[in-house]
Amino acid sequence: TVDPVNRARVGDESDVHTGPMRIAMITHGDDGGFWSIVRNGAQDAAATLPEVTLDYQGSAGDAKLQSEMIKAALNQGADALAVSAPDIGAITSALAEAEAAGIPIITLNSGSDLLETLPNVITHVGQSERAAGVGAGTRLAEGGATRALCILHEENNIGLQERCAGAADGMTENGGEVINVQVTGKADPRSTALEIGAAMQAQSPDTVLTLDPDIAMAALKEVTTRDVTLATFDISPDVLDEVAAGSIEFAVDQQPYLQGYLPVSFLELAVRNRNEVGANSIVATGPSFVTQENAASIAALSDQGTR
Amino acid sequence: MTGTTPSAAARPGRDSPGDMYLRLEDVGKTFGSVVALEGVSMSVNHGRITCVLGDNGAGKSTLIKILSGVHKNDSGTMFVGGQPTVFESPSDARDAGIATVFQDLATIPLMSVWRNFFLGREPQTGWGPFRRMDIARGKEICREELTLFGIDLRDPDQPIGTMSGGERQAVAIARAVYFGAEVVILDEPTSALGVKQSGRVLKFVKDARDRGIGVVLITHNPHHAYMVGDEFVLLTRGKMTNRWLKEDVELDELIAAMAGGAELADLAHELDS
Amino acid sequence: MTGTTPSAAARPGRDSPGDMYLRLEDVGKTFGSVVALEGVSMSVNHGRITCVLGDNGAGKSTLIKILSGVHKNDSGTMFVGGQPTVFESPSDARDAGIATVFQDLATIPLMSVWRNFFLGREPQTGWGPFRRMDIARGKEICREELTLFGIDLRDPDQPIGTMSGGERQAVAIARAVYFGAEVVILDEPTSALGVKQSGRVLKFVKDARDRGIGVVLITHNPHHAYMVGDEFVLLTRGKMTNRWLKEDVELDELIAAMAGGAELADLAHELDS
Amino acid sequence: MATTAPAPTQPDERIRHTPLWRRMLVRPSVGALIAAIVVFLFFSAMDTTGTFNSPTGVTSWMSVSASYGIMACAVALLMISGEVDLSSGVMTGSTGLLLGLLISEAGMGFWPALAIVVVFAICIGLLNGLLVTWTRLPSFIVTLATMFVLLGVNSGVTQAITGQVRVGGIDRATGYSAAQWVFGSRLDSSWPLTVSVGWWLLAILLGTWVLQRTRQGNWIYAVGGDKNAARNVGVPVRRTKVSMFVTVSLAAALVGTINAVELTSVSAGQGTGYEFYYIIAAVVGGTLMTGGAGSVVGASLGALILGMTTLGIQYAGWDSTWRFTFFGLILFGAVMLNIWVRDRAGGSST
Amino acid sequence: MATTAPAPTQPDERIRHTPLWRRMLVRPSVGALIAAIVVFLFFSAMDTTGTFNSPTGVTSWMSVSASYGIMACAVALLMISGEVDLSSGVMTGSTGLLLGLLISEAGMGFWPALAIVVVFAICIGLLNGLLVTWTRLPSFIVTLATMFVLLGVNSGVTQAITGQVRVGGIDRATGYSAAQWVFGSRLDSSWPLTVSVGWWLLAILLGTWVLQRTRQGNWIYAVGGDKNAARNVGVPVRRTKVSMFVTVSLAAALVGTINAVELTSVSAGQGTGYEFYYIIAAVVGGTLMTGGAGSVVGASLGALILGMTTLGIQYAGWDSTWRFTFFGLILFGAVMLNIWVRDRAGGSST
Ligand SMILES: Nc1ncnc2c1ncn2[C@@H]1O[C@H](COP(=O)(O)OP(=O)(O)OP(=O)(O)O)[C@@H](O)[C@H]1O
Ligand SMILES: Nc1ncnc2c1ncn2[C@@H]1O[C@H](COP(=O)(O)OP(=O)(O)OP(=O)(O)O)[C@@H](O)[C@H]1O
Ligand SMILES: [Mg+2]
Ligand SMILES: [Mg+2]
Repeated sequence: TVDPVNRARVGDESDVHTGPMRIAMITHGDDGGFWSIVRNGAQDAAATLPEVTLDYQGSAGDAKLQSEMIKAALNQGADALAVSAPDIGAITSALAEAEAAGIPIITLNSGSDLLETLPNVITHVGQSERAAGVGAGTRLAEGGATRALCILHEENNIGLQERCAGAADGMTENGGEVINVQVTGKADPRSTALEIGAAMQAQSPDTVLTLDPDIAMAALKEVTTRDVTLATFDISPDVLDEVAAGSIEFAVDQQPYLQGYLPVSFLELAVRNRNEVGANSIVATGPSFVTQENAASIAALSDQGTR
Repeated sequence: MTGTTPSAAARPGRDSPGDMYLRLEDVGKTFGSVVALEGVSMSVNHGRITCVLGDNGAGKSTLIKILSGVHKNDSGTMFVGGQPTVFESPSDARDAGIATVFQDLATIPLMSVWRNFFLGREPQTGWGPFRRMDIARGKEICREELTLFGIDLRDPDQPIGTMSGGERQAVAIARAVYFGAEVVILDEPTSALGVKQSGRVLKFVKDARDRGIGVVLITHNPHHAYMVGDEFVLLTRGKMTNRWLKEDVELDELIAAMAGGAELADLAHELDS
Repeated sequence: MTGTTPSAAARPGRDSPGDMYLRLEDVGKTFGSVVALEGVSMSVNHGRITCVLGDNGAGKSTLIKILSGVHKNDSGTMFVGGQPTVFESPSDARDAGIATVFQDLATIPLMSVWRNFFLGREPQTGWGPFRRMDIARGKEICREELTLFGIDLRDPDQPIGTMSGGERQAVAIARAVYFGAEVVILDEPTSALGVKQSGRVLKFVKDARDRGIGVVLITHNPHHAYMVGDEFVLLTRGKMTNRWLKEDVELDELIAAMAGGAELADLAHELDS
Repeated sequence: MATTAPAPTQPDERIRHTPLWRRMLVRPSVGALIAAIVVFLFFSAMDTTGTFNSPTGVTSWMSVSASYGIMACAVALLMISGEVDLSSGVMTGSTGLLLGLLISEAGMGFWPALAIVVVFAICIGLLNGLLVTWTRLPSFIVTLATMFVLLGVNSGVTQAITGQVRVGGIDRATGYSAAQWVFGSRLDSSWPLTVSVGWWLLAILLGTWVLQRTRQGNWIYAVGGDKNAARNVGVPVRRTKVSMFVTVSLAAALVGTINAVELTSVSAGQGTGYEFYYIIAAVVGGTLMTGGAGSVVGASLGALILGMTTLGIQYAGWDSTWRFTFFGLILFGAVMLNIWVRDRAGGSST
Repeated sequence: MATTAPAPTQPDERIRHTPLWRRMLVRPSVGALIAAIVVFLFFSAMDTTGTFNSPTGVTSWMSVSASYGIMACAVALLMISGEVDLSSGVMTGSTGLLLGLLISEAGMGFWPALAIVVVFAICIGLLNGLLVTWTRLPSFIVTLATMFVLLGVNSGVTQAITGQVRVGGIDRATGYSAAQWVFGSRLDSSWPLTVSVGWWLLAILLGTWVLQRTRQGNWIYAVGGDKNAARNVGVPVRRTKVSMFVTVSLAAALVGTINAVELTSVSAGQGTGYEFYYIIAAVVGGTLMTGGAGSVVGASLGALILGMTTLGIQYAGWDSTWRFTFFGLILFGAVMLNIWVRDRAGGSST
């Protein structure tokens, strides 16, 4: 357990934290592929650091629950806090408590706006979903795409909406268009594949953009039987194989491992060594594009769950 | 129901001494392809006991379910106090002063005895938002009424589903007698009752008649029927096949009609041998 | 059950002419705080009709539920063919050759008549993976057996829930009589039956006795009881309070005992006045 | 063998004496209470940091329990009347979103917006109830259809109007500070219980009063116990059921409003899937799935168990990948304990 | 007024003649058939590209319907026996994941791995069934607990073993080509029906045979219709129910295997929430939520309606943000139509 008297206080110069420390990482993530890599990153970082305990919790998109989880972590004496904040308003009161406790905060994946509003937020680690979307859209348009389907595999997920909106921006700037298609998603990949096929039949696009590697793999069969380009967000071993084989045009990688690893090591440095990374701006983990050229080189890493 | 109120001025039945309250004319009822009742005409009069007799499956329960608003007749007309009436639901019939003991008793197994007794007509107390059931009074009345029927209640809070078949039937009868205003309909009320309890029920039926209430009694027991009935109606395979006044019929005749004549004699012979 | 088979060598009852098949010794049963049965001893013999009589709530149904494996007795012992036995479930009792007609009939409302008739003992045909119910034969037997009880079935596929109360009861009785091997237990079998059907049932009870089957009959009708019973057992408030052989008792005595003596006389008087 | 008939004197010899504690334990809500205490002690023991049973810890799981609990009270009433409402979870989102849209997009004040939300909730409740009673379809399927429709409407309308999947800025409404006091305040900083716990207590008191003391409560039990029998003795079955559907919708509006005020923003997916937690809470608390039996207190204890478990897993520092497994095991343990207590106390029953 | 008793001669005057088509329409599965036809015609009309009713279109939605359908058959049997299984959806994921892990991590051949999966499915079915029958808890709550446990195990075990939430490489198993032929092949390229449709047909035939012709079927109806009455006449209630739980688990294993073979990879979230679609399919097809009535053919028609709707919305090119709304409306329309057909044909019933 942590001695509450010995807790780090940002701006309190008198005592520097020594001994065991506790870092809480409370995300809105679920148990999906992406968040499992974030988590792997965070755990690996904590493992390399002496006397650091990591408290990782995902709230599966339930903002109220996330808010309570943050408060619970603070109650347990967290010395530093990493949060993802797709819904900033919902966790305001919880973050205010963190402010009051005077502990350093880093946002990851989403919530970069907090950097301006909360003094204790050191930096944001992640990519702007919108920017990544624009990047993907532009790249597709440059490759000759004029009409793309953007496949939403979850309802009401702000990040996915941003990606599609960004892609639409990128495409329309170059004279193309993007149609959003909502599908069943990971609960039934077979049905999802057929739905994508049906949507292609109905909309006749020349490009399909998926937002998840599993969905990309599901769409693959449908895409290859027609003359349509496939690109995706995020990577998995299977997707890397396909990118290397050329059946997937490219994958937008936001390097989730970094989004877990970096906040933990940054926070440890902030607590123990008073380091502040990023100079009040974000630390970008993406977008990085995986194409046929570099796919093979990261395939082995992806198998380990770190890419 | 189409707004009828019982009226003493309703036209009297052709051959009945009391006021005619309920009258059926040429009433029929089918369930899918099953013809359960066809062309039945009868009347229920204040201060008279009408016994409906008939074989199993003859349509007796169907008939009284029409009288009590559970089923709607497909053909023919029902008159209440002289007005053609259609009961939309049992609560319409109840509002017209008709209380019924159904063959399946219509009790809620998981609810306590006293709650079942008062269901739909709970005694209330208090006012405004504090209006509530008068539980103490309810339990007391329930216990008293059941004692009159020879049921010595252990605890009015016992779930009625754990009572014996006869105890349950007694509760249903006590309830109908307590609330019945114009007409009380009893579908085989004594079927599960002991000798003593049956006697009590028959006595109550007579008392009700004497208070001017119309009674419809369904029974398979010719002794019971003959003991209390003023008028007898015989249903056979969904049709009304006979009708007697008490004055015009002997017990033996009644038994023979209920059992289908000759057949029973054979049986009695065989049993005695 | 603990592997007993009916045996003709079971020790005979003290005062009964047939083989003793079932015997209860000092049996009791409580439900939570309710004492339903206490210290009851009786026996059921091959080729004899034992009538269990008693007021409503006396514990008759509880007693036969112990005999048929629905409830387990809390105290005392049950002997089947001389062996102390505990029925774990009704199918144990059935396997010991005991068929029961329950007061609530134990029929499945949504299932057809013939399926209810054979439930648990379906006639089968074919072999291996093609083993199936013999539907045609089942329907035929069902129709025949019911005709014997005076029920003229419209259609063996009719859901039993849409039949009249008496028709349903007849199905339950016909089923027990058809399948009963050693003992048939009937809980108020004639309560919902017409005069004709009641006669038929009583006749069948006698026939079963004559074929050497033991019969337990519960009834509130003293006439019925006296007509067929060989032995009478009276339960009062959960305890066994009296026991007669047919030879030793008159109908009037029986009626008085069932009704609680003097009280009934008053009632008859009141009713006649 | 023959004995003489006993004289019918008091006390009744057909009743065995049962000690008070035994009679208490047979009540399903007492079983739930014991289960809740066991879960509390369990997580207090598991929590290495000692916060689970500290004022802040208690406050946080009480706050989580409160929104389960308010709904569980209403859902228990509906279930006792023999129906379920699968749209109840999504309705907490729909009402919150509507409130947010009226405030941020239509520029309405908080209280007028709330009035519209209440009317909306009553309409949805009536819709569910009337469809169920008119069509005689199972409520499972009718309210599932409503749930799907609302789910689509939530994201469709929100996206069409705001271009996002979220509505914010509820704290900018006129009248927000009063609203904040009514729906979102806290007791004080050392014992920061949210006001939602107060609403929950109110729901428990009201629900218990209605169920145990009023004729409406009698009817709720009756229509759930045997619809036909209730109808045959003149209970207004349709009206009773419809009013329970409306009650659930209103409770959803309350929870939606509390969430909206506390969080100041509402996301379109809020509440999705929560209908099952409400049903679980009610069943853990002894409400029969088939209707006719149950209590509001029991359902609230069920909600408390859910709330404690949700946060307890985190306090215990268990691997959150397995959280559903823990959740399932504790849920099962709680129900088993409840049954076991009842069976022990009730004596033999078969 | 008095007439003479009619002579009891044939034909029975107590039966009114009813035309054959009327008697047909009263059967719930015929109502579902009409609903399915209407949904088919509706989406054929809505589809702008004319593919919905083309061979490829039909193939697509038949293939989607097949996995709903296989499960719906088993779930209908279970529901007729009076129980539900909320773990059935997650079980399709669990069995697929187990198959994948055995193949890719333990290096087993396809068929040995499948054998282990079948044993696993039987165990889970037994667990559900025995817990429900022993504890006499509602199956809703028991299988919900199982569902939560499996949900956690799915992601926990997969992550612990593979470091990911997905298992791939099923096509690298020895014996995969035969497996591909049995579970994942297609008819031919012009009419590319998947073999899963064949499995579905098999499930329908088998289910109907058992339900209508065997004593086991008789018992299934009986235990669902009235458990106590069935027990009292000697039906082995416990055995019948447990075997239905096992049937559902085995069907889930079949669907899990089909998915795994077709897609060659399985992700941990697969099947989550699908239990409700299976129940919906059964209910749309006329199965009673309370048990005792229903048919496998009806449930399959319900599954067909779900499958057609899922893809029909895409073919119609509707704004898919609203897809749940459409889904809810069509679901409701289908059930209403079913009821309406039956009421029309059956004549007055109250
Ligand atoms: N809902 C229904 N659907 C189909 N048939 C029905 C329905 N209700 C009753 N019947 C049939 O109508 C006939 C008359 O039934 P009813 O219950 O009126 O008989 P009953 O005269 O009361 O007989 P019992 O003396 O045995 O109670 C019976 O043959 C029964 O099968
Ligand atoms: N499951 C139970 N729980 C509590 N009490 C019960 C239960 N079953 C029966 N009893 C009580 O036990 C007593 C005996 O019931 P039982 O059904 O054996 O009576 P009975 O002699 O068959 O009466 P009847 O002639 O009315 O059918 C009744 O007072 C009843 O209330
Ligand atoms: Mg009848
Ligand atoms: Mg009895």
